[in-house]
Amino acid sequence: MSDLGTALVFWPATVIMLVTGLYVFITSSMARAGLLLLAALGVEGLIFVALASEFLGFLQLLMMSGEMVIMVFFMVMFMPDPGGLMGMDMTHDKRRSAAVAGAVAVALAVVAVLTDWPARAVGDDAPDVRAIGFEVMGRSMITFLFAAMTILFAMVGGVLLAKAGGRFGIGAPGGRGSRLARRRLMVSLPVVLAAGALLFAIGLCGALGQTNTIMVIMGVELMLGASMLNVVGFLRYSHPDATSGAFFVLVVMTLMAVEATVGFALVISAFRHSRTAEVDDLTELKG
Amino acid sequence: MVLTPARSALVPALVVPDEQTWTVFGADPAAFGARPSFDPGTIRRLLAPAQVPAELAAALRAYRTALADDVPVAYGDVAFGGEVTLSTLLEPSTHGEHGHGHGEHDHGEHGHGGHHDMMAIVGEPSADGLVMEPIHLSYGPIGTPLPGGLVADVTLDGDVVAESTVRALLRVERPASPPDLLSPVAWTVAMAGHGVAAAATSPWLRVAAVEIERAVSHLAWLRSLGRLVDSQPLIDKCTRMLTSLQVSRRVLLDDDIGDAWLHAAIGQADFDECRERLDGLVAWVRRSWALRWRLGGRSVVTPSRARELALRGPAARASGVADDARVADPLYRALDFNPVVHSGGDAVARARVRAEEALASVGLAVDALAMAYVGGDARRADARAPAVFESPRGPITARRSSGTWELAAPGADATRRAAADAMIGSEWSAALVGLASFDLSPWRVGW
Amino acid sequence: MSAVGLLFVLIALLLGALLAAYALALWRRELRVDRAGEQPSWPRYHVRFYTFALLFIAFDMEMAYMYPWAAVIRDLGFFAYAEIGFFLTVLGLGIAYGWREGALEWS
Amino acid sequence: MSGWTLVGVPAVALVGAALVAMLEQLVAGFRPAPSGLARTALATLRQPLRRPETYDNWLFHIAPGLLLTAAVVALATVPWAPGFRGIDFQAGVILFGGALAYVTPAVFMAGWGSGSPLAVVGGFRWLALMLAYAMPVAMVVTAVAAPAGSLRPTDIVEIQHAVPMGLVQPLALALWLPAVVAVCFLPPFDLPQAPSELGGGAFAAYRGLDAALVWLAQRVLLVAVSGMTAALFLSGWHGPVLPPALWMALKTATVAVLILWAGRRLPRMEIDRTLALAWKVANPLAILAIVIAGGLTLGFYR
Repeated sequence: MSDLGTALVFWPATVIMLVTGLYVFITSSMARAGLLLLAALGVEGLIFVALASEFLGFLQLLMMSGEMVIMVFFMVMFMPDPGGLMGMDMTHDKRRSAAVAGAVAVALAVVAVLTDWPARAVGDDAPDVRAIGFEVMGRSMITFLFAAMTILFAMVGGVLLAKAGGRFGIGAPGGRGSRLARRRLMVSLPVVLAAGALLFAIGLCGALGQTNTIMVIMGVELMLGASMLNVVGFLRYSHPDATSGAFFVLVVMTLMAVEATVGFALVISAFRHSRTAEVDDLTELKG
Repeated sequence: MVLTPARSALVPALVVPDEQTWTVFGADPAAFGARPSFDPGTIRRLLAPAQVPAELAAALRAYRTALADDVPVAYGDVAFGGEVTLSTLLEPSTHGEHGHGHGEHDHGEHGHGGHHDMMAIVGEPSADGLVMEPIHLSYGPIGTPLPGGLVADVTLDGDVVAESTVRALLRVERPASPPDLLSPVAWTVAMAGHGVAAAATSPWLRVAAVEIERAVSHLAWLRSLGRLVDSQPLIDKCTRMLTSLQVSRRVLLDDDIGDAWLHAAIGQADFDECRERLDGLVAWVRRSWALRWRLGGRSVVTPSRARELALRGPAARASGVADDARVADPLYRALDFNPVVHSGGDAVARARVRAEEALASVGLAVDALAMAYVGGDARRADARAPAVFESPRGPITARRSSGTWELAAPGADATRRAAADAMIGSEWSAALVGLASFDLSPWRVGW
Repeated sequence: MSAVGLLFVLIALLLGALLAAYALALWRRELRVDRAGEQPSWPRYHVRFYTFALLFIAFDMEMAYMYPWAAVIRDLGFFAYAEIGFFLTVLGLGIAYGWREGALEWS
Repeated sequence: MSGWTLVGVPAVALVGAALVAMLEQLVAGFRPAPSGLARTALATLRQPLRRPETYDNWLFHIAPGLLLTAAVVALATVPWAPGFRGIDFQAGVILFGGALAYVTPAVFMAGWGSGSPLAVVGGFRWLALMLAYAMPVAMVVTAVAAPAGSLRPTDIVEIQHAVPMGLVQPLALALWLPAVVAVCFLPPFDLPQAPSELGGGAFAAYRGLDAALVWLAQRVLLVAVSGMTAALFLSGWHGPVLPPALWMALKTATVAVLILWAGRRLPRMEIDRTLALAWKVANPLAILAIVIAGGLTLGFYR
């Protein structure tokens, strides 16, 4: 795709992605929150396409729809007042989480400014689906087979937890930021990384500041989405032949799915046990 | 949804109170160019009797607001014991109307607001240990494939029925008229057969009339079941059968033809032809794997449970209980009558019992007409005893003492309870199939 | 080229801003509706098929690997076939486990 | 993607939807009436833009647009003829699946947004149906793509120049057809509306232009899935004598008629049994179909 085409899609899409990602944690309606998260991650798929990673983009569109729609109904199940009619405050530690997210955003910006990113590699588009296929079936075979096992464990664990009882655990990987682009409106690596950093900060703020477990999971999904966006940016602008990077995106998607499966199963299990899905209430239960 | 033009098609209509009542009463909505539709967005016509039963007035007024403004109204030349005329009913009311368009009549007080505390969890404990909030809704009283006037107040836990109450709204105000408009002939005959005003017509003709009504009723029910599960072949087959049965049936109901033998001669040939075609329909119902898949194993009532509930009529016969008032009737004994019994106890069994009974009924009618023709004699033994008749929905009794009628449909309440009971724990589609499979009558009896 | 590009981007952003403004206007106006005392039916819905959903999220991810596989099996031959055989066996085990544990039943 | 796409795809969508509407009448046993259809279309357009107030207007009024967008994008990935193929990406079949995946949130938004009990039930029931059809659709696509060694729809059509894939992989076709009917929420899978059970369900509250959009989207979806079925299984535009585009149109129409006819014959499915059937039968069979496809690829397509 031409630079112009990329810019045409990238700018509006990024704005929509960030706005919808932010609104996930602002709206009081759980159905809206879930669907906004789908919008954010689906639009991210469009950005992937604009950044020449067609396969990853379409896959993102496909996977996120299924996953986020399920997210919606788990939210409707486990959130009090899923319609948002009462306008309840669903946050805790508001200041601290905003501060942490702000600090992360600033830190990433500093890193971005100080880092000297590699110049754009000569070459064309990001790896196509066949290149990824060779990577998956060849060099990264072991990882691929582990991914299979991970999915199996997620299925088994999900069924097991949803039927019996369990506890909690949340992890979050990192993202990257950057400095200003030379040509303002043309998309470049720093711009993509900046968008990723913002998305990451939004996700972090949500994960830290929300009271309900499922909202926390949504925050984590956004952070994982940000990491994927960064990788796709690198694929487009600095390492077009890095099929292992594309493969990494697949692994992150798997991670998102696995995290969602196990997370939801934990929520079901905890809810059955204590009739709440609020993080604070569940923490009290531990002691 | 919007663009459904069809020059020769039947117009989708809101049929008040319902298609089955119209058909059993002798006027099939198809003859008025209408077929019932249950999605307010698709309805292009309103087919209603000249007089609307008062109990339906509010529901009809509410439903009217969900329809497009320009839906024309067609009046049928029948009256179902109502007192509200349609024209006054449909005039725009000034109070208490909300112009939103959802199809069912969920009443505001059922919403989940009001009693909603921050972390309060309202609802019944569920089998899987997850306690959620229920949805309350009312299915009916009009605009559903069930008989109009029937309301199922349901509490849904997710899409599974947690609680259900089945109510009948309708009543016929004048005790002289048949108290159940879903089997008017049976009630009339039951009242006449008590001997107070013994009709001049031959008892064989009355048997034929009741049997044809049974066939029409069962087929109309089968068609409404077809509407519920959206089985077009079943709807089409039943409609074709009903059209020809209705034409033949006129002969029996027509008062102008006084001579029994003339009735018999005209009717017999027609019904004989109907029987042959009905044979094909019954074979189809037996054969259809799609119908078996949809109805099989739904709302099972075991024989012991049927006895415990004191079920009567076709619902009992589908559970292996050979309960049929006709067995004791000398007229039917003369016709070598054997009740149709199935042991499955599920919705399939109930559908089969009714389909096969419809076939048997047409056969009985043909035989009864033959008896009338040769003048076979049969007289009721004791005119004092309450006349027990097997109506299409089970036994009915009529006794006149000191100027007032004592009318009853033993087993009607048991069927209603069984139907409500059968819905519990089923997914919504399955619950509705279960509810429909009992063929409840919304016309209240016994005053 | 850059002038035209700039124009396009500006138009796109303008349209995006308009759309966002429209959406936000709808949003603010319609968020909490309380018409004549009626309430929407938005309970904590008891979804009966959540075990299917859990299996689905995990199982769905398989597609991320199946698509690239489909594109290269002609070139990689039996090796890729064996790999996917292992992969599908593992996933089949997942379904079989769910089946055995009664996750494939409407609760 | 080109200017041709921007004009051609909407044209195919509109003409296809009109044809589907007439096929519907034909299947229902009535004489198709194009003039009546045109009259009703005009009447709908002339209707005032009546937007009924619902509880979540935002979700409620975005849903028809999202539905139509998903349908049109899915349609754009269908290869119609060598020179006319909408969007021809190397991962086109994934875009097809990805576009169809957005039918799911759209229908749910309609049901949740209107907020009446039966509409909400319809929305959730639809999510359950998605869990049933999504895996067979996605897996069967790989089974068809493997012999072609490509996810580009045109490549998959080209590989069928000798034998249609439907003959080579009948199992895949048998799994695919009911799944795509479910995607279009057409009978016997019209579970989110289910007029007789939910009184119109998720779409009961739509009127005027919104309702027309939903109607149009559902027909465009049918055209898209029929076209993709023709392309993936019935060798697309390949065929003797007639021009390629005509072959494709004929095959698409045949599939559409088959779907409409089956929908008229079969009673509506129940969601609990459909879901169990999908996971206990369809998904294991889809795995089997992929294994078979791999074997066929190694044996005959290298």
